[in-house]
Amino acid sequence: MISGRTLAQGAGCEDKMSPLYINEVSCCYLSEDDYRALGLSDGMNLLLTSPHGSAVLRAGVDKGLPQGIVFIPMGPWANMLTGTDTNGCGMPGFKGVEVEVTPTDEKVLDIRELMLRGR
Amino acid sequence: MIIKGGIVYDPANGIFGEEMDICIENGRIAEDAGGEVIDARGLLVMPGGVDAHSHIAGPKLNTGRIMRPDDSRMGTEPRTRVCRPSTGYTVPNCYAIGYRYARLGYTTAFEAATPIIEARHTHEELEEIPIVDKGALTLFGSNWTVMECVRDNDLGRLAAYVAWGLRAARGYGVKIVNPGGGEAWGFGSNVKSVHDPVPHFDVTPAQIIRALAEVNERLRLPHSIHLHFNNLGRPGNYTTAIETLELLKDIKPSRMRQVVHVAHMQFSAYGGTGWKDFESKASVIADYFNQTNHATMDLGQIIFGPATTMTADAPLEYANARIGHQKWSNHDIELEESSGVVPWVYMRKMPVNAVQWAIGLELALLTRDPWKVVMTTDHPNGGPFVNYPEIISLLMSREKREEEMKTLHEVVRSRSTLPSIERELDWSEIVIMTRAAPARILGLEDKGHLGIGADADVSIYNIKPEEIDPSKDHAEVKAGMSRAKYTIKGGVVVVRDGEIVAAPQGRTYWVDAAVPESEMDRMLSALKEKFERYYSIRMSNYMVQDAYLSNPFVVRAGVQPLKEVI
Amino acid sequence: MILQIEDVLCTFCGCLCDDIRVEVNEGRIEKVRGACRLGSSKIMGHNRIKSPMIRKDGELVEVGYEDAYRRAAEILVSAKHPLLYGWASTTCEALKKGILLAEEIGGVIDTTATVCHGPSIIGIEEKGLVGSTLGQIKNRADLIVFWGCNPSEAHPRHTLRYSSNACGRFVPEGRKGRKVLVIDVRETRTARNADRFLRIQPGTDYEIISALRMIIGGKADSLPEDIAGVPRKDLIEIADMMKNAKFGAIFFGLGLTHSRGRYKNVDNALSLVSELNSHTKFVIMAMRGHYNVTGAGQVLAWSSGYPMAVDYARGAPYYNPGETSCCDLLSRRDVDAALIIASDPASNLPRGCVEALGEMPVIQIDPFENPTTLFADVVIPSAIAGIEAEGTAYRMDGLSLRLRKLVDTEYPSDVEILQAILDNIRRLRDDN
Amino acid sequence: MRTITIKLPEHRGVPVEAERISADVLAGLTIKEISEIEVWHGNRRLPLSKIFLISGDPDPDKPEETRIVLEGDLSKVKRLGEGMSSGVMEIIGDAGMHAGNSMRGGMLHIKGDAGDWLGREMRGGRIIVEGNAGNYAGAGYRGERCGMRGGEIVIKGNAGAFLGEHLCGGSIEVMGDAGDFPGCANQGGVIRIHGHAHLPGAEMVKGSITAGSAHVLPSFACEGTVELGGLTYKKYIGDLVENGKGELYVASGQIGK
Repeated sequence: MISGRTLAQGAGCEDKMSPLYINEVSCCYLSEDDYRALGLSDGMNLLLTSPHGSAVLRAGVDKGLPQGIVFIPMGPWANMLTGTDTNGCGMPGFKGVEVEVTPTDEKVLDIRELMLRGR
Repeated sequence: MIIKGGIVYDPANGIFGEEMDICIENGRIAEDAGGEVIDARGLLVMPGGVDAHSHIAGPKLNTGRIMRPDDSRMGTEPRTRVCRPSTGYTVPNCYAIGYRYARLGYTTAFEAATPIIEARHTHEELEEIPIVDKGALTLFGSNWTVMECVRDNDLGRLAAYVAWGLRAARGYGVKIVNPGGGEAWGFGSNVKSVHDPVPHFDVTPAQIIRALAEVNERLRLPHSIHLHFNNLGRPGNYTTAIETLELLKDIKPSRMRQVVHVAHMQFSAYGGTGWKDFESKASVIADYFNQTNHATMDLGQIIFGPATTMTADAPLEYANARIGHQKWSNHDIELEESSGVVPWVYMRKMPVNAVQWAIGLELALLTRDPWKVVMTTDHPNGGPFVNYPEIISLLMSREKREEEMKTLHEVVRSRSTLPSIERELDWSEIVIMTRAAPARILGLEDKGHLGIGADADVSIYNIKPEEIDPSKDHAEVKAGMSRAKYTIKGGVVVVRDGEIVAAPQGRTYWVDAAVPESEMDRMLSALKEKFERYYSIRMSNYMVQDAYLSNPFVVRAGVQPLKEVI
Repeated sequence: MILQIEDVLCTFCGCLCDDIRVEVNEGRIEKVRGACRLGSSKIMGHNRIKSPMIRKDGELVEVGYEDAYRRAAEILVSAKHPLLYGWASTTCEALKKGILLAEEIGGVIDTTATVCHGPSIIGIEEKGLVGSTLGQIKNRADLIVFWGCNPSEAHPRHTLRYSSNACGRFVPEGRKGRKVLVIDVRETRTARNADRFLRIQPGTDYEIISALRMIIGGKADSLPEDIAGVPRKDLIEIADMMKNAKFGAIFFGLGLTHSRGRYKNVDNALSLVSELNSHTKFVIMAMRGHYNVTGAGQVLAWSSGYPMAVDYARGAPYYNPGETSCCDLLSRRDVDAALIIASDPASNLPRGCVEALGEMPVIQIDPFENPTTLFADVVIPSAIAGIEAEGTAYRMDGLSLRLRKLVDTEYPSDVEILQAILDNIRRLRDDN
Repeated sequence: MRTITIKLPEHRGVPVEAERISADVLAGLTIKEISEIEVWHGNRRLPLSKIFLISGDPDPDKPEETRIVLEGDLSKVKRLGEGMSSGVMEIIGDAGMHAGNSMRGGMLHIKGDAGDWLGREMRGGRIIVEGNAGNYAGAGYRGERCGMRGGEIVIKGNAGAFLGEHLCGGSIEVMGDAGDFPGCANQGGVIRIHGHAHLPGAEMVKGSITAGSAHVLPSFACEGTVELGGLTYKKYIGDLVENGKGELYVASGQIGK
């Protein structure tokens, strides 16, 4: 999994409780091949699990991605999967996190549910 | 406030070590005064120190800090009731700069190089330097507009641009660094002599220097042009130095001062054809200064140990980085300059470093008139300014110089004239080189002396000039000069017994030079196009706003001379 | 009355574009011209936090400013090791107050740089930075390299104003006069507009850069045929592009800093550029994200000697990212209170850090509600810097610019809020 | 040998900085004097006895005859044994960051895990860690060109990233794996890693690194195989990006790509 900036994430990032931002950052993108191989179609969700956590995201296609890589716009959903280890230099590994991807019927949580999960 | 019974050195007013009282009223030296009495019986009293060439603020300082956390961790002092925390040795934080100058008895320090477009940053840092009065010189030597005016031989437009540039940068004077070289570095090359044309601009460094010198006088600026020579730091460069100075011999100064001030002369007094046969040509340079009267210099003395070199001479820094296998920062500044920062260590056993060390001292000792010489280390290029007491003790004691030379590489004896120099400076000469001369060279009329009406900037040291022989007691000289007994800045005691007791905000000097409106309009219409086409920021966002000078001191100058000062 | 304001600064990304036109009608911004989607969205504005709030029995309750300041001061005074975090989307003047606050309370101050280009700064500590202002690149560069960055989405006007599509003195024809090379894991929008795209595997940047340094240094023969999945001949071709440029510029993004290798990737890239200068002219620049993250580093550097992650607990600044940086301090529970200003760590930090915020008192200063608000115990709404308050910001290349105030507001500025908290702290101390 | 025992009851949250806990400082002090030594807890200064339980032999002693035994979970106690020049310090439990920082002599024995920056800028002495060590063991400070210059570090478990960065001398042995970039910018030290190493010796110019297996940089040149202690190693010279003459020996496993 790699995370990064996108236009919509940026445009919404001063208004983080807005649907524009939430929709963008709760979505994950796969290569066309991976998307097809997982049997995904519009409106389907994926459960992503990393050694550090898990989250349900909407699935989409990014034609620029090679196989085997999931891209998530940076934000709370991507960070559910990111570990806190910084290799001693302050920076957690936002890119290059190994994740397991499973199609799921579970819903994408709303931002409050997600943030306060387990509290 | 009255300072009682000190042994006062005020060479600008013909006072060479007389016991007398100094009165201070409303921040100035006065005929008489009441209030606090400072007991200075038998102690050395002089005007506050003035540093005419130091790198204390601006982008390259911060570049140095950011690339050198290893330096920032040296010299750390926690905050106190008066002081904010200090860090760093060669690249101290802003607070440390102010406190350390004050502890040395210095009350004024000028930043030697700032590009106009980044002057806002320089002022942000100057604002954070406590206590001392300050100002910043503005870089013009590789500026497109300057070079185009020179190419067109349009000194009217150039004068308007310089006046506008000083206003835009809230700058104090015209600094020229490796003229033309900064532009050539834009495509990775350099200019090799004063007559080597600048690529794409059809002008030579010689033409740039002469034109800026003429304009400097046309604008009657308080300071002369302030020049960092081409080929600085390279073996054999003393010929470039003399060739450049010869260019300026016939220019008439518009004020009672030099026509050109040479920055850190030590770095341009080199003989030899390479590093192997590198040798001092300080005696040739000093002879030149002895025979002419149009130039002054500051030393750029090196200090053994760590330094951080930082200069608008970017090709030089590239060479330094390669020679020293050091980390290297470079910063090209659109349309105006280029610059670089490289950490350095001067080593006693390195032949070149040993000779460099001797050159600075030779220049100070062989130049007969101390009014032509300012003591500097080109902080932090030759080493940090906190080492000024070390240099003072070296200049005052042949014995100390001999002791030091024993610890250096032996070439110091064969490739410099230092071993044969017997001269030992006296207190008056030291006061001239550290106070009176730099103030006069910068055109700071109220500084560097203790005449009635002068700024009440006074330093008092735990040194009894009538009891001490600096030639023998050089250790006491160094110790005493390192921690002022009192530093008084603008009538406020800021240092007592070497400790900071108050940290008022100093003033920032800048020069507002008037030019005829028609010339200004003509210049601006051409300049607007530069902003539209080439600059990456808008003209209306370019100038330093008033908000960045909380305590400004405007010096008026200009084509129609307006005499004074607000 | 309608007021046209020219040359307004955009306070979104590190481009800090200063040519925006804004139309103000009766104290409200009505139109924004010349900005990108990100910039206009920010300048046009949206839902604000209405009033200061303090959390009582789990719920945020509206209070007056004075009550919020006092509560914030109490939290900070009683903390043994408070964290003051954010600072990238506010003015330098606010950070100056923040540093004074950190000094007085013995706190640790960190900026969002540590989870952004912090590794770039650590790389610079190793090698220095061979750079320039953006105008230098606009006027001269005939090769632009985007490495691990995607300006089309993160810095939308970068290419037009400063890099690939800009016209300059020695590149009057703009895009036609330049080659554009993109190196990335994804074929981004930026990559699709490039002359050459080199796709690399995640976490292999370091090896690719080492290989390029080998080729530039004339040691291509010692390289294997395949370097981390990229054929050697492709890298030779790219090294030739670099060496044959008259003026090359590498812009790099989080693709280097967020990946395996962290600051070593940047460190190696800095060496590559340094060495390219033996052949031609080359510079490198980090694509800084927030509009004033560069300024935050600058102010901290001249105040403390260090550009981020500065701990004042013992009175003198101490710096060590990995130890005194936000992510580590939170995940290890090394701090016991947090003041969050102009940032949203709840969204931007790993889950393990966010949980820590839930365990300690948190003060938030921000114009807008965001997920961090869910964890805040004191919320203090502020004026928007660069729109409702003036001040200084530094562009990604280190140029500083003055932000204008475009409209009046009832909200206090970050500077005023921090001063008020500081005053309350001094009062609390005097009382004891 | 005199033994001073310092026990840490449970400590969580804000770390303690206790650089004064070393034989050089404590030798010759009475237990009462030791109890009054100040340590930092965040932004507060506290006497040692506020945090620790101190007991031991009350006779004054020389540092080289002093043994300090620390017990408890000291993972939140930083800078233990900083600058120590002699004596023995045993930590029965985990140690926090910067243990053995700038150590010049003596012996530091950590019976649990060590935090980041173990033996930073060490010049002499010996450190043994029974468990794992964090990042930057034997490294230098930020921006500094020299890390550890002398002495010996033995890590019986795994080491974190940037092991021995800017190593200028001394030796480091890791029984397990090392994190990313062990021995980067090595200028003359010796590192032995029994397990796996990822990109060892980046920008090294001198010294040697041995690894059980490694992902080797493309800028290292293979010079064939050598026998060392009965094992066959591939020998590399590098890092060629720096015209380095460092030696890298890799026993087996995944080598390069």
